[in-house]
Amino acid sequence: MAELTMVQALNLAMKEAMREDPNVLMLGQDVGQDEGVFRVTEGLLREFGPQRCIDTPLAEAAIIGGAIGLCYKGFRPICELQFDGFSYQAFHQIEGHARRARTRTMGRYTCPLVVRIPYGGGIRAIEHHSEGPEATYAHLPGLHVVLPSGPRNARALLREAIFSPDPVIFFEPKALYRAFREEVPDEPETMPIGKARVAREGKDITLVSYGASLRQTMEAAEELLDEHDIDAEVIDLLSLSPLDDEMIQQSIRKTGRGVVIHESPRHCGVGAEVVARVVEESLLYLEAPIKRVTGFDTTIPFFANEMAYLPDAGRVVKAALETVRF
Amino acid sequence: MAELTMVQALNLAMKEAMREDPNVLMLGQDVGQDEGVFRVTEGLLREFGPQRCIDTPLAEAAIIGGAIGLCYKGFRPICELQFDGFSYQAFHQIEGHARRARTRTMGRYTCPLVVRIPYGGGIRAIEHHSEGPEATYAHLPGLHVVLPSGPRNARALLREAIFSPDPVIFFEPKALYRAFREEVPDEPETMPIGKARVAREGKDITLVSYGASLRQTMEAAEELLDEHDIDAEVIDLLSLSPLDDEMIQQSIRKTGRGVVIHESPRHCGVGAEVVARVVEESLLYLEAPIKRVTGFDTTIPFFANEMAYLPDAGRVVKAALETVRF
Amino acid sequence: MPRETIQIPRRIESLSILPYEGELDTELEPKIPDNDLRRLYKTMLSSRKFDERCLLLQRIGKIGTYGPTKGQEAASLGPMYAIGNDDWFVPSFRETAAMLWRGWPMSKILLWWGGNEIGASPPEGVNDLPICVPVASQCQYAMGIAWGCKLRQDGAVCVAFVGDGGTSEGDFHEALNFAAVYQAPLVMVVQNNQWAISIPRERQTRSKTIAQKAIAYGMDGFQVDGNDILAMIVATQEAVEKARNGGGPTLIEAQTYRLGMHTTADDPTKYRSEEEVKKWEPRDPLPRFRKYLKSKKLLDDKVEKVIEEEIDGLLEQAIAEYDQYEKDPYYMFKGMYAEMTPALRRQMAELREYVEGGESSEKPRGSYSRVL
Amino acid sequence: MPRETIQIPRRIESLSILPYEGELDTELEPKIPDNDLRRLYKTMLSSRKFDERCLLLQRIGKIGTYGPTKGQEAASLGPMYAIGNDDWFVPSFRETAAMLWRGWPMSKILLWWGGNEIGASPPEGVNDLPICVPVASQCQYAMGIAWGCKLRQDGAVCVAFVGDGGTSEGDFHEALNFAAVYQAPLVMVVQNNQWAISIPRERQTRSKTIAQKAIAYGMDGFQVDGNDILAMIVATQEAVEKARNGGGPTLIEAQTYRLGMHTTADDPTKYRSEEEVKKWEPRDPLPRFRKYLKSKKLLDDKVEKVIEEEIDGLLEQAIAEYDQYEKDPYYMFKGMYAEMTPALRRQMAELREYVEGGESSEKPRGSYSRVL
Ligand SMILES: Cc1ncc(C[n+]2csc(CCOP(=O)(O)OP(=O)(O)O)c2C)c(N)n1
Ligand SMILES: Cc1ncc(C[n+]2csc(CCOP(=O)(O)OP(=O)(O)O)c2C)c(N)n1
Ligand SMILES: [Mg+2]
Ligand SMILES: [Mg+2]
Repeated sequence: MAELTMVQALNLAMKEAMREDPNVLMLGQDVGQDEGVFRVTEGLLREFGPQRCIDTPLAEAAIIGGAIGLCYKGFRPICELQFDGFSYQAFHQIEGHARRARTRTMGRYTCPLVVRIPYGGGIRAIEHHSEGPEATYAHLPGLHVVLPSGPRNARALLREAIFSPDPVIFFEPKALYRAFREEVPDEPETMPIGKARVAREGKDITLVSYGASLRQTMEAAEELLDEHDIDAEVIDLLSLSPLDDEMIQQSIRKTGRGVVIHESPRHCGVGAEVVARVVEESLLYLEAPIKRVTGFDTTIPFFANEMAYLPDAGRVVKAALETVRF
Repeated sequence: MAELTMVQALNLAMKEAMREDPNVLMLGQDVGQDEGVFRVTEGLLREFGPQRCIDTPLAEAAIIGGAIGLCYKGFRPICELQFDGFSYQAFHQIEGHARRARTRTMGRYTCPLVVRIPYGGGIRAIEHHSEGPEATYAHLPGLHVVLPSGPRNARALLREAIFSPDPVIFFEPKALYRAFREEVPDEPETMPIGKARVAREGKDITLVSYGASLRQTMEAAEELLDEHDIDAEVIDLLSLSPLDDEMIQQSIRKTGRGVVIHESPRHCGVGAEVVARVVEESLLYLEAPIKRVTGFDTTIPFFANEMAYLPDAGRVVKAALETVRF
Repeated sequence: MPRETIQIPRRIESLSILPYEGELDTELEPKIPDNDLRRLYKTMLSSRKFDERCLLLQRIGKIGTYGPTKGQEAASLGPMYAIGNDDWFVPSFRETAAMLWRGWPMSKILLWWGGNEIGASPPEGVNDLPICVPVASQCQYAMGIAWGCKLRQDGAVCVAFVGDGGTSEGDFHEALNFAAVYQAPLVMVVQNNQWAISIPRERQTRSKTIAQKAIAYGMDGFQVDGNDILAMIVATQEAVEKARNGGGPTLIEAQTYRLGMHTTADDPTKYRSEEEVKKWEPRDPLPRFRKYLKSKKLLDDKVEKVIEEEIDGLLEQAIAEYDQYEKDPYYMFKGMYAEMTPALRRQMAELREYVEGGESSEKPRGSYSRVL
Repeated sequence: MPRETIQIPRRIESLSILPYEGELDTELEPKIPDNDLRRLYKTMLSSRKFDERCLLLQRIGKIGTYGPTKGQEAASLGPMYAIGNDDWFVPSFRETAAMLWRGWPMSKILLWWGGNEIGASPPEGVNDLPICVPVASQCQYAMGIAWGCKLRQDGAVCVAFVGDGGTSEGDFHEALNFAAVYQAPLVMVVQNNQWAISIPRERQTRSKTIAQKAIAYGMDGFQVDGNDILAMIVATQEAVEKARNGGGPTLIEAQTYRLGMHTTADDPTKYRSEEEVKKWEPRDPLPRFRKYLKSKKLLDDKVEKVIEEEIDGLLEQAIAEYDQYEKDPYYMFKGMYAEMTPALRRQMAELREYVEGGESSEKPRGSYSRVL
């Protein structure tokens, strides 16, 4: 057992996978000598050499498109895109090819690649460095969209993603990269993609969240109990596609109330999907509207004002109180 | 009054706008001599010359990115992207610049451009020619996303889009391009962006739809009345961003029941947003879960099987019956 | 410096061997076994006849929109002769002749144009990718494949195709740049058929040739008479050999012409003159190649008749196979992931219940069942 | 044909005027009024001092991550001297010197790096775009602006900047191709500072020069000593004049060097050697320009002191303005569209109620109010 930050845990998962399978490659801008702008690829070049940890020129679509070709040659590439806001440069390759390879060739070619994307705000970064594109990718069939919330599940899910037979968009909450440490077992762990987890058991209301917002959500749960005697259950989605709606339904059926929390924009976001699923299966259990505490339907402001945009524990508490008192 | 197809109505709207305002330009692949692959730009080159109806090389991002620059020079460009599936090539320019120009420069520069995108299936087209990307764009703050359902509203909305001070993604349901004619008044009409319309009044259930699916929805409403004595209200969204949720709330509060219908994938689609909005404001009026009749969470199959993917009137009727009988 | 002209250390050459007027340049003539020449000819003719038939099949609604390849057969076929089955072939969408050479059954190609995924599933035994619709997007995975060949050190090369219009896309640029940086064994053939739908080559880009775009990436460029199968073979063989020996990628511009419409949805008379088409007809690669074979006594009327009949037989057989193909409305769910997700299982059940009536009391119906 | 080398009818030249060793090439020396030379020098020095101060401000947390421009001042400043206020300037993110020349208040640039939209709002009186973060994406709107100048026939030109790394992006390619096709008056300056974060120029692209990439688009290319402000002025003036006269776009490669880190989040010792940096230090554009001015007797210790003091004063003033700037948490809603949508109005009210306590009984709170 070691106490690792998320950066270290992700690094460990990649090293483990690369040691086990020579087909696993790492590619991206500055992932080699520089060890990644967030240092997530630390030591990979040293250990695996420039044939397996590959610095690329500056072109996101070529990183993804090239990785698709590498998949056809039997590799399992892990691509690092430096920031959320530059994943769009590669969007047409993901939409047009990575996600379609299996279906259109009837399984003759597949795309077992991982696209690692540091996402989200809260680190006082310049424009285009604090985006939340997860709903955009979750809407595309053929991808898995995974979003860990802590070092331990990050490591397990990245391993799963690397060995997944289908393409995985792996969002890394950059605000959590070094925010806290967690015990991580010595042996590689896996976690199935598509399963949520109960981050906190409770009975009065269900708070559904993921990624960076989970911290604020947990904080809110504490406060709800301490200050308002409300016992909140917190669900950490971990995977946005597929979405583990069974776990959500179970929890909502138990509590009758829910709030969904994420930092990307509300309109057509993941929160809406959670609500729609609950309505489809569990409407009659609902005792109050499900609220969404999210980033607003604006571009995330430049960082001086970003804290006004990002949901904090207070907004979650407020929504939960309104829901309980409905 | 003339009886026009949607293609003719769109063409008329562009001609009217270009006659009135010399800053309105048309650009895209094959929009000049060839008059557009769907002939929507018929006659524009002839009437306005190659300085205002501009054939471009084959690069979607340059069409949009170039148009952004033209906006900075005071033009109002209308861009035609040939098919839904190729809008992704320009996604980073729309996401990264068109939608941000106003906010980031505090209004010093704006992007009053229109991106016209023929969208959707049902025309037996090859791969990448039948996509439904509307939720992807609706999720991006700073854009308006408009989606007409017939010749008359298409013409009015396109005019509104052209003169809108903000960027508009204008989806054209290609299955409706020549599907039917409608009376279109001689004088230019406008319709405010962001307003839905009641396409059919009813009292038993609310069917919410837009674009190409509106036809199947109207068909379903007829059948519901004729065969099941169910009087459905049909709401035609027309604008997906902003979303006219007031009209949806009103209708749902009246009928207590709803089904949302669209042909793009369900997961994180526009339907989810409609449901989430209704839950937020009108939960207590709901007498049954709101169902979503949509394209499945798959890539739209190659056209031999596309009819199995696209919602038809029968699927709408089935969902409505289940909702009424809930 | 201070002010000097920069010397570019890269070869941009042009090549043509087979005349459409005048004499054969025997010095440049490649030595190709007679049998191979005949096989090449047969493939070219098959492609032409297949093309003609597809236009008919489209007209009667048996297949959907179709993109003919008439006039461009040599440009895609020649390069295939330069590679083996272990090498990689990445088509755009006008490489029917190449696909037939590589062993794609005609029925599969028909099924693609008929709207069936099976048509995008490459035959076993070759390393081919299917038709690619988003223009130039294939350049990226072609680059990735070549890069993979280099990493695997398996001696394989990748020959990929794109159109003149495609050279304007960012994907083309990024892919060639990567390929050069990694010295990946990629041969990128641009089928410059002078048009991208209605946009002529000169309004697609201002560079005098497409071959010279290679200079931007520090690679060699080759402008080849794309209607000359011998020149296409020689140029590709050189590029392939260089690539195999670690010499990196090459850009080949095949100068050819789309004799037909862009697709069956297109009306070329809207944007180009009859005279222009007429001007290119004498350069048609098929009669040029036939003349060559005849001059070498490899073809006579009798042999031609036999070949034609054989092709006609294959065509009929392909159409029969096409007709027999049973489409599966549930494939979209089953083929999406290695394992179906719970949502897809539910949605498949939803569709099944709807189409087949399920246990509900509603009669089975749906527009899909009507077209089944 | 049959087999020939293709001649490329395009000039790719190199230019250098101001020596860092040896003698000035007086034949190439441009005639620039003394006052202008002094103004240029002052701007260059302002940029350098501003840069140094920003590093300090970042260290104490007053601004966020900062990208220094030390060593690259001439490459962006020179081109500005070649254009007027009615012309367009499209920066990337290392053009501080150019922005200062164009009249951007230092406080605005500080506000940008301090996370405020006002810093991306160009000053009145010039046609400038703000700093652009997504690498090379600015090439596209720069091209559009130049295209617009051509359509408006207003005689304006557009000078745009991108990095060596940016030349690998598809946007760079598409933009230059369009610009050439439309013969748009675009001067695209590549600040080749030899590095894209940790990727050296030679692994960014295999072309010997970046200037030669112009050949791909049928335009002229110019490789200029980017640390030589005179050469940058001359090259840009030529390109601007050609552009104004309908001669179309030019690609200028400014060979320069990033003497500092990529940004304050970067540690360049991880990927490059001290020796390399040392090698470039003598070419630093600032002492070279100073030496030139001194040789022309335009600068002496006294004048230098006056200038330095003036700049220091401006810096203090800028920081004071920066400190006084009142941020507005509701701007994100108000600035989104010409008119706020109903959803945004609701959401703004939601935030207002939360932050300010509204009529609810909850006490006002929120992490935002804590950082206000
Ligand atoms: C990214 C993209 N944009 C637009 C289209 C529509 N389209 C299909 S073919 C074509 C022209 C292609 O021209 P070229 O590359 O020269 O190939 P050719 O058709 O001449 O073989 C266009 C614009 C497309 N398929 N993909
Ligand atoms: C599209 C995009 N990808 C990645 C980044 C992250 N990034 C910022 S600067 C930079 C390197 C840019 O190199 P170059 O173009 O040479 O400019 P320089 O930093 O040297 O001035 C990278 C990769 C970005 N801003 N935009
Ligand atoms: Mg072409
Ligand atoms: Mg650089």
